[in-house]
Formats: sequence, C-alpha cells, structure tokens
Amino acid sequence: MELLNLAGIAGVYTLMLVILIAAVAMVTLRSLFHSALALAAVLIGIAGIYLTLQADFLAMIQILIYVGAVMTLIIFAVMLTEHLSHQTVRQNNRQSPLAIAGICAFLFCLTGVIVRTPWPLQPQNQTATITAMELGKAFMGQYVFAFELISVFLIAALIGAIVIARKDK
Amino acid sequence: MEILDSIFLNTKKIFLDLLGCWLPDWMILLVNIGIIIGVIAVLGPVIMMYLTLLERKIIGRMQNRIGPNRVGIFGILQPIADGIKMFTKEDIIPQNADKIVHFLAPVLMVIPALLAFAVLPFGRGMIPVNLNVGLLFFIAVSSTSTICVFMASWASRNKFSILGGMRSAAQMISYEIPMVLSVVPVILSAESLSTYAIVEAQARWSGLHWFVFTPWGLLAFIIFFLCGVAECNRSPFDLPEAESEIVAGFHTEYSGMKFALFYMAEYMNTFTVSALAATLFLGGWEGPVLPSWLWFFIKTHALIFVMFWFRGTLPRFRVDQLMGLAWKLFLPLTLINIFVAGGYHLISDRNFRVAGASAVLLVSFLLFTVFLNRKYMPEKRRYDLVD
Amino acid sequence: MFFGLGVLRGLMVTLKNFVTSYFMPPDRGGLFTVEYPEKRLPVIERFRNFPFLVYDKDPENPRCVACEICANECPTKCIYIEKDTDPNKKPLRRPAIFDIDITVCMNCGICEEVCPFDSIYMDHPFEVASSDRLEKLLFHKNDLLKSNDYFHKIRPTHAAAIDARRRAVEEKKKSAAVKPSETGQPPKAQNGGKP
Amino acid sequence: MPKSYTVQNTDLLDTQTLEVNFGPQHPSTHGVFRMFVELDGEVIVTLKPVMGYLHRNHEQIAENLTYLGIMPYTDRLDYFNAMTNNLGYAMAVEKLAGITVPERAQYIRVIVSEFTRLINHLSLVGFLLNDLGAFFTPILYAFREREKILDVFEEISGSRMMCNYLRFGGVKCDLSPAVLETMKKITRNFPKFLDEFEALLSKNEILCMRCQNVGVLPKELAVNSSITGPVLRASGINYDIRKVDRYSLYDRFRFRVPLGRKGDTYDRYYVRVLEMRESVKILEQALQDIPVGEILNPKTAPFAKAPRNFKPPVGEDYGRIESPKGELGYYVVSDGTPQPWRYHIRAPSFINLTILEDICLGHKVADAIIILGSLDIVLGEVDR
Amino acid sequence: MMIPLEHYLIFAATLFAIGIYGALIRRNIIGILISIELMLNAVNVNLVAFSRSTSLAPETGQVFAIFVIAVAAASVAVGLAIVIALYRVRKSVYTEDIHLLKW
Repeated sequence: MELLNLAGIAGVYTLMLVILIAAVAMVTLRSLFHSALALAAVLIGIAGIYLTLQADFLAMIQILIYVGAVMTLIIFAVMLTEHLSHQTVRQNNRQSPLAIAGICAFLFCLTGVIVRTPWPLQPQNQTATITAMELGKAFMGQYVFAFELISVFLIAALIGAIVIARKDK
Repeated sequence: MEILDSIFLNTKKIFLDLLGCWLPDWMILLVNIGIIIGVIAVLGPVIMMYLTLLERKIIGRMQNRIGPNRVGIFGILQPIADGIKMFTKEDIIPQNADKIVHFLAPVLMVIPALLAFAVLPFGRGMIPVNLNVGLLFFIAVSSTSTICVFMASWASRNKFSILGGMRSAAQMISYEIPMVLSVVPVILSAESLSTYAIVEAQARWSGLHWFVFTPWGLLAFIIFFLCGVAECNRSPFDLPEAESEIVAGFHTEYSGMKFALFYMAEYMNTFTVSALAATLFLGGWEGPVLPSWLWFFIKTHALIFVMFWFRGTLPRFRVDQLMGLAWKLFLPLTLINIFVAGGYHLISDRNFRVAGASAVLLVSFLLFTVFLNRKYMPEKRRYDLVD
Repeated sequence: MFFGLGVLRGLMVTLKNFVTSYFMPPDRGGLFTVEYPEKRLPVIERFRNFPFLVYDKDPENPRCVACEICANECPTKCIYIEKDTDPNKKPLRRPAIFDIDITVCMNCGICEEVCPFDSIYMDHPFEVASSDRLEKLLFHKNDLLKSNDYFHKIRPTHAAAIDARRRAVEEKKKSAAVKPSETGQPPKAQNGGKP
Repeated sequence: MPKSYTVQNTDLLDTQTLEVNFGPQHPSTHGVFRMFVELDGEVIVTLKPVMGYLHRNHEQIAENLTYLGIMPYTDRLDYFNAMTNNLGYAMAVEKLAGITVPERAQYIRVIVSEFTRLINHLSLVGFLLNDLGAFFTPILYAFREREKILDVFEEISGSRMMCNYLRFGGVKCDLSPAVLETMKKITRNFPKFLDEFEALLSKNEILCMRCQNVGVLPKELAVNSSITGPVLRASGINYDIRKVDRYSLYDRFRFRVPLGRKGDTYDRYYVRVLEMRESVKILEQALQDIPVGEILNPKTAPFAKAPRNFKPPVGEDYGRIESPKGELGYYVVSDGTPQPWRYHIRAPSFINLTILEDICLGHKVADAIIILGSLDIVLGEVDR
Repeated sequence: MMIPLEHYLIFAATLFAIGIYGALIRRNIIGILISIELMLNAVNVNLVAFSRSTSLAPETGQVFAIFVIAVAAASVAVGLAIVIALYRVRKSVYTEDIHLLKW
C-alpha cells in the first residue's frame, strides 16, 4: 500500500511543478492570448491542489467561477483589445533583470521564515474532509454578516462594471 | 430481478476476484479504477457514434424517409463509415492560424465532455465516482467548454469564426446561469449535492416520487432541459453553427479528425445533459420492474429523442431573441422557483394543498413574466380576401 | 394565447409523421422513398429522354430518309446527318452518318414532332452516364437504331397510333395505284416505269 | 521623448464595419447570387446585390431560333414553374399572330398553371423554413406533395420540370381520363395537407418571432419600384393580373385574392399559403366542367410539322400573365421572318430583387437571408 | 497523504513571487490583471493549507477562500471594464500610453 501512498505524494509534487511552469509561462509568453490560456491551466492545477487538500467543494467552486466565468471575461477583453494583426510589440518593459533580483531575495527570506517557524499542528484536522454541509452552516451561522456584505459588494461591482464599459449612446 | 439488476457489478467482482489470486491487493484497486476508466473511455465514443446514427434515423422517419440503411443491415455500420471518412479526410490548417491553439481547441473540447460521464449514476451502485459534490462537478466541467470555443474561433483567424465564437460564448454564458439556478431546488429537497443521493431521495418519498411531479420540479425540469439544449448548441438554439448565416460558426476552419472531435464533444454533451436531466428530475435508475441501468438508458434516450425531435421541427432563434429568452424569461422563473421550492419543502412534504398553492403561484408568475415580455410575443394577424 | 402552444402543435405534427411512417401507406403519411437501384418507379409512357431511330425490318434500311428537317429544326443543333451514296456517287435516300451529341441535346422532343417520316422518337432509358466525355456521349447511327417492336414495347399506345396511320397511308397509296390500272391509264411513273 | 499625444476622437469603441461577402457559393442564397454586406456588429449597414452569375444569353439565342424552337428554352427561365413560362410565351405569340385557342385547351392551360402555382408556393415555403433553420422537415413535406404534381406533369407532357407542353393555339397532347382522375384526387386531399402544414408552421412562435416585423415593405415603395405578385399583395395592394386582365378563362372561375396588411416577411409567407388555397378552389371548378373537344387550333396544324413556315405578321406584341412570382411578360417583335426580330422577358424575380437593400437595412444578418428567401427569387429568371 | 504544511507554503510563496514578477514587468494592463489573479490564487492555497492544520474550526480557511474568490471575480470584472473604457478612448492598453490624469 505504501507504494500507492508514495505515488500519491509524487503526484502532488509533480502537480505543483506543473503549476509553477504554467505560471512562469503565463508571465513570459509573448501573445496575451497564450498567457491567458496558461492562466487557465494554472487555475485548473490549483483546483487539483485543493482536491489533494480534501477541499473538493472549493475545487469545484474554483473551476466554476474562475475557469468558467473569469477566464471568459479575460478572453473577451483580450479579443476586444488585441488587434488581429501585429504581435510584435515587446511585452515586457526594461526593469525585468532588476525585478528578478528583488523577487528572488524576497522569496529567499520568505522561505527561510516558513521553514524556521514552528507551526502549531493539530493532527486530528488532517483527515477531516469538509463537506458543503459544514460550509453552508458556517456561512449561515458564524459568517452570516460577511456573507450579506459580500453579496452587496458583488452587486455594486456588477453595476459598476456595466456602467463603465457601456457604450453610452 | 436482483441478478439482472446488478449483473455488471457481479461480473466486475468475479473478474477482480479472479485477478486477485496472483496480483497484490493494491494492484486490484488500480485495476478497478482502470476498468471504470476503460468503460467510460469506450462508452463515450460508442454512444456518440450511435447517437449520430439514431439522430439521422429518427429525423428521417419524421420526414417520411428511411435514413441511412445502406451500410450494414439497418445502417448499423454507418457510424464506422463516418469515422473512417473523418480519419481519412485531409486536415487543413489555415495559413496564418495559430498552430498550437488551433490543434489544442478540439482536444480540450472533448475532455470536459468525457469528464462529465464520471458523475452520472448509470444504475444501482454503478456510479463511476461517487463524489459528494457530483452535481457541482458536472456544472463546473460543462462550463469550461466555453474557453475551447474561444480558442477555436480565435485561432482560425477568420471573420466568420470570430463572429461565431463570440455568439456561442455569449449564448453559453447566458444559458449557464438559469441552468445552475434551476438545479438549486433539486439540491434543496434532496439535501445533497451527490447525484447518487439525489436519485435515492427521489426513491424515498412515497407515491409518485420523482421530482418532476412536484410543481416546482416540472418548471425546473423544463428550464433545465431547454438550457441544456442551448448549452450544447443544439436545435432551436444552434446559432453558432447556423449554416444559413455565418457558414459554420467557430468550427469553419476545421476538417477531418479535428472536426470529428468537435462533433463528438457535441453529441457527448447531448447524452450527458439528458442523462443528468433524467437523474435529477425523472428519478435516474428508479423504476418498477426493469433492471435499474435499463431504466436509466430508457429515460436518457427518451430525452435524447426529444432533443432530436426539436432538431427535426423547430426553426432557429435569432441572437437577440436567444439572449432575451435566457435573461428575461428563464432567469426570473428560476429565482421564483427556488423560493417556491423552499416554501414547499419547509411547510410539508407531500400533501396536495401545498402543491396546489405552489402550482398556482408558479403559473401566475409565469403568466406575469410572459405578460411583461409581450412586446416580443407574436401578434395575431388578419388577412382580407378581396374579390 | 399561451406562449408555447404553436410550438407544441408543430411538434405533434412531426411526431404523428414519425409514428405513421411505420405502418401507413405512402400517400397517407407512410414511407415515401423508393430505394432506387433495387426497386424502381414504373417509367411513364410519355416520358422523353434522348431520341432514337426506328427501323421496320432490318437495321440496314431505317425509316429515316436523311431529309435533315430534324437537324434544321433542332433548337440546340445537336444532330449531324450525311447522305449515303451508292457506288457510282448517286445520293441514296438513306443516312450514312447520323450522329446525336447527347451532351448538347435537351430532349425537348421537337425532332419527334417535325419528322415527316415517323422515324425519330424519344427514348426511355436515362442511365446513359459515362466516364468518357467525348466518345461515348456521341451516339452514332448504330447506337440510335432500334426496331419498331422495341418502339411498341416502350410506347404501346403512341406506337399503335403511328402504325395505324402508316397502314392507312399504305392502303390509300396501294388503292390509288390499283385504281388507275383498272381504268386502263398507264400508271404514273411510280417505280422507274416498270408495269 | 514621449510620443506626441493629440487627443484622439473621443467617440466610443468604433468597431470598424466588417465587409462580408455572402458569396455565390453561400449555402442559403437560392442559386448563384452574391450579397456584398457591410456589417456593424450584427446590424446591416449596406447591402449590394451582385447578379449575373447565371446569365445564359437567353434573349440573344432566341433571335436565331424559330418561334417553336424558343418554347423549350422558356422552360429554363424560371425552372420551378415551366408551364407558366410556356403559357406567357404562347399567349404573346398568339396575340401577335391572331390565333384563337379552343375551349378544352384553355381549360387545360388554366389547370396546368394553377398546379404550377401550387408547386412554386410549396417550394418557396419549404426553402424559407430551411433558411430559418428548421432542419429540412417542412421542405420534405412540401416536396412530397410536389412529387405528386410533377408525376402528373410527366404523364401529360413527357418531362417533370422541362415540360415544353404548350403550342401556339393549344397544347401538345391531350389529358387522358386516368390523368384527370389523379388530378382530381390530388386537389381533393391538398387542403388536408395544407392544414397539417399550417399546423406545423403558421402558429409556430419561433417562426412568428423571426418573421414578424422583419423586412417591412411599405405600400408606396412597392408601387414605385413596380413590384408585382404575392410580394405586392402582402403589402396590401390589390393587383392580380388574373383579375385585372381577365386573360384566358379566369373570369369564369370564382376565386378571391388574399391581401396582407403590414407587408413583412410573415405576411409574404401567409399570403402565399392563402393563395395556395385559392388555387385549389380554381382547380376544383376547372376539373369539374372541362369540356370535350379538340386541343389544338386546326389553323395552326400545318405549322406543327414545319415550324419554318410559321411567319407571324410584321409587328410587336406584349403578352403578360400572373406567374406565381409576379407579372411575367413577353415582348415579341416580328419582322415577317420565321425568327423573331426582338424577344424580351419581363422577369418578376429580377424586379422584385431591386428592393432587397431598402427592406434589409437596419436588420440583422440572419434576417437578410430570410428576407431574400421571402422575396422568392429564382436566379434563372433574374439573370436570363 | 502526509504532505508537510511547509511544502504547501513554499509552493504558494513561489506562486506569489511569480505573480509579483508578472505584475511588475508586464506592459499590457490585462497582463497585470492576470498576474494579480495569480497572486490571489496563491493566497487561497495558503488559506486552504492552513485550514487543515491549525487549531481553528476546519472550515474557516475555506470560507475565507470563497470570500477571496468572490472579491477577485468582482475586481476582474471592474478592472476589465476600465480597460475597455481606456481602450475605447486611447486605442491602446499599454501602460506607457496611460499616464495622463485627465485627457
């Protein structure tokens, strides 16, 4: 059986690697359409990560909201703004070497902090798979105020987006 | 009847026990998963091939003609002939097309169509993967096909396909929302997202126990089915590949095997959507006498017949009417439906006074929305016959 | 009235046709198709396809006398005739070459109407397609010649009427020939002055 | 140095208009007909019809043929209704040469042209529904009925579509009693078929939503651009040449002319369905009291054998009939020789096509195809 | 399935770093918006990873993740609306062209 476990863990690490590669591709690809597709790949990968963390409701929500709706929005925007013709415009500005250095430094000290701090581990939570039932109770119970606030916030964003993008006659 | 009912389960168990004697037990687990994947990978394309034949036969009979009967006895081998034709046809890639995305689009179109099979309860105990968020998985997977439509239309770089791509994406999004909302009452009364639990919930109630016999269930079923038809770009809503207007929509530039993949994705979507509609509203594999998996296939094929029936009869909607229907008619109906279903579930389970009240409420709201949209309703016409 | 009623009634029509196509006879909603190569529709007598020449007894002397009326009257000019000549170059009343280019002919039937000698009629077989465009689609005299009883077989009433008329003309000519010999006048120079 | 920033035009996302060619090979234009359409998103900005792909030089060929030789060519003008083309041409030459037509031949001519009207309206409604997207079902029902009528045509004239059946002063061959019987049977159960057809289509909400208030043809535009036929009557103008000229025996039959009110695509569709019902009434009356008698004016018998000698007197004449598509006119000028000096056809489809741009502007792409379908044009007649 | 918490955190951190890198160097506004999406997703992974191993009730992490997804979707919607409005006026979406406060 432990062979199966090993395979599982190896699978998770490869998934993480794939996501990182897709993220790098997304940032460096020349055509915006290709980088949007790379983002879609990253999002689906992250949904996979949620599955390995036993958060399957969240994984489905991620695919439905991000890959279903947000990606469509992004691709619509890309189609509307990108001319069919020229692809030759340089996508990255000149600060990239400086940026790489700064970010690597930031990353280095961040991982240092992560490794050193003793995280308080609660073993019994490890295996609890959270079903939609408990999430529903949490939303309606403890976080009901935040839930209502988010719905107001979403409606405001919706109307705002329409007003800005509308071709006012 | 029990033996016939779980005939497939027993054969699998026997096969696994047979393998068990010289394979380690964790290998058996893998083989079990392998069998399920193999069944779906075979079932999908075979269903797709024989749906094409079924469609041409049914529509043929509706038009008083026979439909394909040259290849094989009743045209049985016709799908294989189509398959070979699709394989051998030359695969043309437009000159300034975006090679990778052009190739990737059909492949990515088929993957969600195949994934959706994983959640359908084919029979008692015969559900490939019993996710407890099965229904949400189905909706999430079917919503990813929008991106593939975009990729196909953007990559072929021609006016017609971009026009078609934009139209079909807009249609898919505006029909996804009523589809998701029309499923909420079912989740509400089955108290679970897993398709297996939903079918069992429909079996638990006494008397006529399918959701479709409750007032809100009927309305939700009609809306879900129509949105499903729109989701796979079929008949009254098949605007993207409207031959008479913009040639063939987003798959204008595809030929040969790639076109076959688009074709396969469409027919697999047809099967999965009608299978899910049968599961949610018509009681999945619930049925008095026949084995459970046979009931499932009868109900699914009844709904598929209705989809082909639409294709054989109804003309096509125009773009703005299509969108108007989704946003102005289906959306308000589904919202009200959720409230009525909530009240229905809360007050009592099965007595008829509540059912009557909710039915009256729903019908009155339906007439109200039809009244609101009367500007788009067809007007009566009078003609005078003059000497 | 209710929004979906018209659509439902339309669906019922197609469903009725779907159901009746299984057991009703063809004209009342049953299956209408005739599976062509195996089963065929009966060819209607007056159907006209490409022309053919009629000969009475043997193909050597057809009824046609190469008068070229049909060649002149044909709207699409698809008939080509050359007179036959006997050994010492005297034109005979028989066509040596009679070609019809069926890629040009539009089977309008005018040649059949204008022919004074009842020699050219419209044929029935329509499967004359061939791969070679020039050679096989130019019908020569021996392809066109068909016997009179073939004419009877494909067009019974029309052929019977034609033969009746020809026999009447024969009798009139024979009786005209017999009457002058009874009254003692020398018969008109019918056939080279021989009695 | 930053680029110079002149304030660009601040009008909004001016998507440049998309020029699209609904070219000769488009699946839904009836035959080889091109529409150069400029689209702003979905809405049509300009629409330029391009014709002439099927021009076969019909009128020039006719000048080198005898009068009888032209008859088979007139079948190919509007290849859907050969009989009415023959009738128009025969009437023009008969007026020119002063030939009268016997009683029975007149009845046969009326029967045959009313059957052609049924065929034409059937296939129009079928093709219109095909453009709307109904997957071939209405057209196959319509063609099932059309086959029965075409078989009758084959019985009497020898060919299904290229009939070449009429002669100057009568018809080529007579109707046998068996053929009369089948004709009566067809007219008996045609109304039943029409009811089933209307149940499938007329009240269909999707058809109504797609066709109503689409391509509205106002009355004065219709009159000014000399539109004729069902397209004109759908806009509400009562002009049917069968009632105006009362040519051949049409004054003897009781039938009425349907008129629309708004003149949009739905009216053009429904006026044709009502016209089919009227034609069936005419057919019933004609088949009832068809007299027995000769079918060809004896004066023209000698010309049957020798079309060369048929020389109408010098002069010109214009014969017109109500063909299913509109007023079909033949203008024949004779200079005493067996070949016409000048021969011109007033094709209703060609003239009905001129208003395509005016009624298409402002509509969507999908509507342009349906409006073209509702005008019922056949390219053989448009390009001649 | 015992993957230590630190591995998830390092993975999320690198994802976050890539997001920042993208946001910094992209010249196209939509490119920047996409990179911000990536950063938000990295945060989500962290939240879910923590939810399984800290002393709080297990579902708090997921509730917060869903709130983050909602906010991210709203931000993308408004962001792209602004981009389209900009494109309509400026005919280009490159950051160099958009540096006037009022035009």
